Amino acid sequence: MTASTAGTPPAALRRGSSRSSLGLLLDAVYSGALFLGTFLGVMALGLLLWTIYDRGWDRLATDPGAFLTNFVSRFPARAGIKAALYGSLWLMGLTAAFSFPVGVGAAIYLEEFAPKNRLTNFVEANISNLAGVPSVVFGILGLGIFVRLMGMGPSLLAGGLTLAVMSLPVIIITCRESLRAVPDSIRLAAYALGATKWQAVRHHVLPAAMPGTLTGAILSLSRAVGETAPLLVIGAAVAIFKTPDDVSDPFSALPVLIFNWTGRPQPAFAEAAAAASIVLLAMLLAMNAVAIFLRNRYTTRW
Amino acid sequence: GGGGNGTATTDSTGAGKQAADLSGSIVVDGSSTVAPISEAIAEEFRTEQSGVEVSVGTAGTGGGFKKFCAGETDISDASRPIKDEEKQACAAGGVEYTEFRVGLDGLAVVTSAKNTFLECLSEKQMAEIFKEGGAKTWDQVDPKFPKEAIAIFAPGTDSGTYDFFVEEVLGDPKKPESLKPRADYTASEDDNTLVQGIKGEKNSWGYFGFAYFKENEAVLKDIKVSGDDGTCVAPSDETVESGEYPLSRPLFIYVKNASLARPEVKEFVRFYLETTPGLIKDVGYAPAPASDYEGGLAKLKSGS
Amino acid sequence: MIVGFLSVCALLSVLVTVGILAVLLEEAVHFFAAVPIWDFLTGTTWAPGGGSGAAGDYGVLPLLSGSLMIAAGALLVGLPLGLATAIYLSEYARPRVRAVVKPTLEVLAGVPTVVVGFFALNFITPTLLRPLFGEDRVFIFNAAAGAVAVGLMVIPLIASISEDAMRAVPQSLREAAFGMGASKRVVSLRVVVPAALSGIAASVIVGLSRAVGETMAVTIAAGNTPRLTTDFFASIQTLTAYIAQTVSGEAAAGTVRYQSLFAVGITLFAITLTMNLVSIRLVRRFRQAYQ
Amino acid sequence: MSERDIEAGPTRRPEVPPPHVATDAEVPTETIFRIRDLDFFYGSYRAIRDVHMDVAGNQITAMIGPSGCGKSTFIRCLNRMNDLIPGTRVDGSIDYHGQDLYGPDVDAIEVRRRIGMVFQKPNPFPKSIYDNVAFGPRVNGHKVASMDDLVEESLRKAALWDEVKDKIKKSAFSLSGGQQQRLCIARCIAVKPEVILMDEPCSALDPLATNRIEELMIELKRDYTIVIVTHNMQQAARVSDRTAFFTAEVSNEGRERTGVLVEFDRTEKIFTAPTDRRTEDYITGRFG
Amino acid sequence: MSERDIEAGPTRRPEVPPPHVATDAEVPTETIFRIRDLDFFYGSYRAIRDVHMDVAGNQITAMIGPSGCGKSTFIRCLNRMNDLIPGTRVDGSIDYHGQDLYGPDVDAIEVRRRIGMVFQKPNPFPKSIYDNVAFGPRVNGHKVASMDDLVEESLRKAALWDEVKDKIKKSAFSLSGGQQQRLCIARCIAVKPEVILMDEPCSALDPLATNRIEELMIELKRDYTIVIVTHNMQQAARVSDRTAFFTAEVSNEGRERTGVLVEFDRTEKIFTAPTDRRTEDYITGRFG
Ligand SMILES: Nc1ncnc2c1ncn2[C@@H]1O[C@H](COP(=O)(O)OP(=O)(O)OP(=O)(O)O)[C@@H](O)[C@H]1O
Ligand SMILES: Nc1ncnc2c1ncn2[C@@H]1O[C@H](COP(=O)(O)OP(=O)(O)OP(=O)(O)O)[C@@H](O)[C@H]1O
Ligand SMILES: [Mg+2]
Ligand SMILES: [Mg+2]
Repeated sequence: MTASTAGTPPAALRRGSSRSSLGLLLDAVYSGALFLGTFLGVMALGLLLWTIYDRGWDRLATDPGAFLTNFVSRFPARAGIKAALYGSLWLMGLTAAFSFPVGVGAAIYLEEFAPKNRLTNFVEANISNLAGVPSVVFGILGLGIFVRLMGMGPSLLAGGLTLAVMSLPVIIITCRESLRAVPDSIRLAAYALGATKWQAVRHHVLPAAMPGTLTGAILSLSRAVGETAPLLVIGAAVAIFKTPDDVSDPFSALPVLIFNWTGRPQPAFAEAAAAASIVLLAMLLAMNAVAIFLRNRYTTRW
Repeated sequence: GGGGNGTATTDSTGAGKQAADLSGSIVVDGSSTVAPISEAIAEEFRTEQSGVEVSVGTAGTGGGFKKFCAGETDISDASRPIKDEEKQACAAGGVEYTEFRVGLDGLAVVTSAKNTFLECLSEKQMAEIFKEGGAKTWDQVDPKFPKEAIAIFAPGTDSGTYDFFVEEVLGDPKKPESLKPRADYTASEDDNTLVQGIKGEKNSWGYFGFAYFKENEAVLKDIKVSGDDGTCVAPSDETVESGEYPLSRPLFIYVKNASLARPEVKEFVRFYLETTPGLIKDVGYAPAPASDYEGGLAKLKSGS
Repeated sequence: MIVGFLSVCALLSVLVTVGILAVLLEEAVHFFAAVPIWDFLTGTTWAPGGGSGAAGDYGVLPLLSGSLMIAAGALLVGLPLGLATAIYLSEYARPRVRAVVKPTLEVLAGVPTVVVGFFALNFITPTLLRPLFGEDRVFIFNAAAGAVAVGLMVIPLIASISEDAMRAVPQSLREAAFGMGASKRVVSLRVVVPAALSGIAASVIVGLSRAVGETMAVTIAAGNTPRLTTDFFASIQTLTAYIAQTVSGEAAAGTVRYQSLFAVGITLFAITLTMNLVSIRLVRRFRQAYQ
Repeated sequence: MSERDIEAGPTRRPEVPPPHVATDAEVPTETIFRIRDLDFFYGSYRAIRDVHMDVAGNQITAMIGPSGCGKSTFIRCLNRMNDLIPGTRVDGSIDYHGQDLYGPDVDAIEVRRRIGMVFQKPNPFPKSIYDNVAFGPRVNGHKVASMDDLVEESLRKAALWDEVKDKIKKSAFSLSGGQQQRLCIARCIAVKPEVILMDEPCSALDPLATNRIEELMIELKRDYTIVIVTHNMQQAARVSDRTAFFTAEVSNEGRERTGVLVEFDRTEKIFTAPTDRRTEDYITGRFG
Repeated sequence: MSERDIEAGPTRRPEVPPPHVATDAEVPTETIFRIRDLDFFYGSYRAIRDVHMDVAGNQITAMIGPSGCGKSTFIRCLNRMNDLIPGTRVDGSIDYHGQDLYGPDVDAIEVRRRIGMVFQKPNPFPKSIYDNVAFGPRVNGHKVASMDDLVEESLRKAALWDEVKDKIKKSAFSLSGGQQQRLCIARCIAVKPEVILMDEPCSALDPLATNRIEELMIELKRDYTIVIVTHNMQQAARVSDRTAFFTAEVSNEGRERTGVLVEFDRTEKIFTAPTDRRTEDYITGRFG
């Protein structure tokens, strides 16, 4: 006797014994397309990395010590990135220190505390909108507000704040989305134990939302660190022969230098720019490594 | 023209004294074209005055003047003379300044190395190419040329090179009888980008800094330029420096008089004027006539 | 107390907007005093006079079309590739693969945009577009190359943010579908993607915003020719490229030419705002909450 | 709270006898919850209606009734858990120790600290077993001599300690269904609330574990007040002092189902001599 | 699959009698699942060990045993649901209709189409009630005359139709716990698999609903094979033809708890004359 009067004799569990061949084809096409899509993206981006490597590696490898510790020079062979490297490291730290807490704070407020009304909707639209404001405009803002109005001058602090403001929208958006994705049952469980809203967020919701938040931080800080235009506008130096001691000092930054070097007539400067790009990417990778490590730690599957 | 020399009085440190004990910081910002010169000077200045910190930014000539006239910078790099609007802004900001000419940037008129027919163009012909509603195909410029579309690559309207070229070839835009420049061409602020464009199109035509041509001679072809007298001149270090080549524009620095009163700034400017002729070729420009530097040094003396 | 701090954070983002609007409007009003707003919005030629103060035509449509072309093209490249990557990483890839690919993509989000621009100019146009569509057809600077370049920059954003959203979908939902004999395709498309829609939409908004706001790469790869066209192989100029060009250029403060950049900035602001309002509406309609 | 017009509203009320509800006079202990005319709305849908009940202290009160009749909804009203569902509304009054639970100056957080809850669906935090239990005492600022001891004690009481003692730092998600349920019980008792609300705390438990939890409840009622929802009639009979029977009243041509309290009395009485016909039907034979 | 060395491994096996497992000879119907030497590992932790069992067609097979003994783990092996948990491993063999379920060319999706499952924790999709039920038939490409009819029929069978017929387009999350559980049952039977695995399908149900589901099971077994996990001994006794008793064996000084199959026989036999002492202990009086 058969197990199922309704259907097929219980034979093959092989692929396709009950699924339509169209469905199987679709499955195959779909997974193939996904793989191909991923592969294409990674390939293109890999190629991009390779062109940088190809152009810049020799320059970097011939005398990495000098390249990293020399200041700029009119002779491409002698030029180094010291001031820009320090400047970028400072900027990275400052930007992260400002934008991450503020961004996460804003996201928590909007998602967990703010009443859901027109005003919040407006603020939400407004934040997504800021994500689309070109970086130059943030530069104009930074120049107007931080450099001039608040009298910071073209200092690291002004640069860091400008980049932080620029990074905020993406951090807020991704953090909000991640908070939203945390199942309500977690909040309920915490409330039922007498937790305040803040405690529930702080102990459970936020940690659960951390992976997405960190992704946002990685993406937006990467962008900030690689950004040229706003720094040029607020007055970052291309040539400076001193590393900053504190946040009120003038500064240079790697992308500014890269931009400047790619604009020079001598091809050797273009190579130096590529070498500086490699350093910049290595720096980013190091920064991201921290965030990625944290992200992996926080990752939970429900 | 200069905004009148300052009234600052001599400082006790003593001008002209080559002491290695100066300190302070000097903020230079402005044209990205001039920045390499300032950068080179700053690089050399360090060996003499290690206590003075110089920073060079590239906010653009316009952006540089905006800061300069707001009193935020000591020296403004400029690839064109200061404009009336900017003079007003400086006056409003209470900033008096002195102008110094520091070099010459030749403009090369070029086409792709693949091009076979372009050798020499007169300024008139170039006006024909670059004016509003100008030639679409090469045969409209010269009947001897083939009937091929002209692909124009030139600096964007917001660059000093463009301004200079337009004024030189089409006439002062403020005068009503001057020709209007065309807008339907490919523009870039980045001369390397223009190089890429011109080298790739065989019927291309464009102009940009001479230094970029020198570095890309293999893929580009320079076009000689004939002025009013009809002689074709090719751009070269010599013809630019001597003034024989008609398309070269002056580069400037503007120094705030109040800053000039500070010994380290004064020393820096003096150093700038004395050293530039020797190293300006390293960064791809030609020195200005010697009289410019001498005049500058004289201004500096009288000012203090 | 904490809530106070948090709300200040949120307030800050509003202040930033106010600040931006303030700095833009301050100069834009002068511009619109000189150029009638109607001419600005409907004019089909953008030919600002040079820095020398010549009068010019300020019709923003060519720039607008340039921006829209780049944004649309970038999304055409970035959205499918980004989403495919996200689904692949979240639902198909082995943990090891994911652990490598995701961070790699994220580093690429930080490649200086100048570099990406030159990549498009020196690689995408000559070795991809020209052989494919013909040397004569494809101008050396072209919107397509710019769009592809920006599309590449958008991939990490869409892929990474969407992937996080998909992974946040409770496993029990996947189990429910698998338990009914659904294939991975069905589970990912019919269960995971709908449940993660809100996050995916956010990633698209971020990506699109980036595409509209991107400057350097476009400036380099797509040329700087303000032109009202639909030809992807022609050189164009975007709103952002114009802003970038002007802000660090020669134009003297106080000239119409200089003020025009703020008018363009406001325009861009208005466009992205509309775009966002619409997309938030859409997302809200389709959002699925899970417990 | 407000005087509501009982006959108002679009619902056609079927002819049913009024619920038999034991009055305070019959209850020897202090009244902890005094519930009057309680209605609860999900949006425009009235999930429960007119509940009138007094929950006595140091007793176990059981709620029984068919699925979907509003037991969970009701029990969640008792610690204002429903506040968190948008678009819901409470009508009528619940006094807790004589104080209006929904009064304007009442802090819902404080309410939930005093009135703990175990949910119907186990919902452990995505953290270690230890952290799940320790969370409550931590956020409530309890001074505990040793958190480890408290965690162990709570897990022991919930009959889970033996099974998890070697993987206390492992994720709570790696527990079986019944283990998660007991974890949630442990988590709740670790904060030592005054009242414990349990929504089907033994649904995923085997008889042995169920027995241990029942013993726990009986032990706890010396110090606490317990309200449980259960589908297990025997369980209600075994552990509870008083039992409330809810059912869903169908009206408006089957379009509206509203939970009502049919009968509330001493458990013994409910199970031996129910006053209401419907209670008797539910209790007796027919359904296993 | 592979010949495993029974005595290998670090676990010291306590001295227990070998499980009493009814042989095929006693079973009248066809064997659907033939399980041999089944071990299951979560990482390095062995959750069940050495299960040997034959599940007969057109019968209801019940699994009982204390919480955490591996019932869910076991039942999830039967349709390869555990494949989805990373780091898990199956040892031994499960044949389904004589075909190795874990064989190299077996498609897990195909397996799950034929062997449906109702999970222990209700897990509705964040969609409407209707879409929850229609999901399976849709994605399985079933040609149905009328989806509406199929949905209604499935919901009726799961004893949910009356309660939800007016809010069929509402979110499944607005259902009560027990309603969600029945929805998951309806969702499963809508795809008409050959075998239905149910992990405590009635845990959140009242006696009435439980009764209806049990009737459903008995009705279904004419066409299908059913395996259920239940904590409710009466339920196992009422509906199942054969019952398997699992328990957790504690070894290595209480450090390792491994699920083992103690006894598997006709339900009547298990409940009246169990062979194993542990079965008897579990079945009899002491616990509820
Ligand atoms: N994902 C997992 N990772 C590690 N261990 C697990 C996992 N899931 C279950 N376990 C463990 O495996 C053992 C058996 O779990 P299982 O869920 O099969 O129990 P069960 O018999 O279904 O119990 P219950 O009746 O409580 O549902 C338990 O000790 C549990 O802690
Ligand atoms: N969030 C909600 N939105 C709308 N209706 C809801 C919601 N939660 C529950 N309901 C409805 O309210 C009624 C009562 O639900 P409740 O969860 O209180 O039932 P219950 O008695 O706990 O049932 P069970 O025994 O199945 O858990 C049900 O008809 C249910 O469909
Ligand atoms: Mg309930
Ligand atoms: Mg289980």
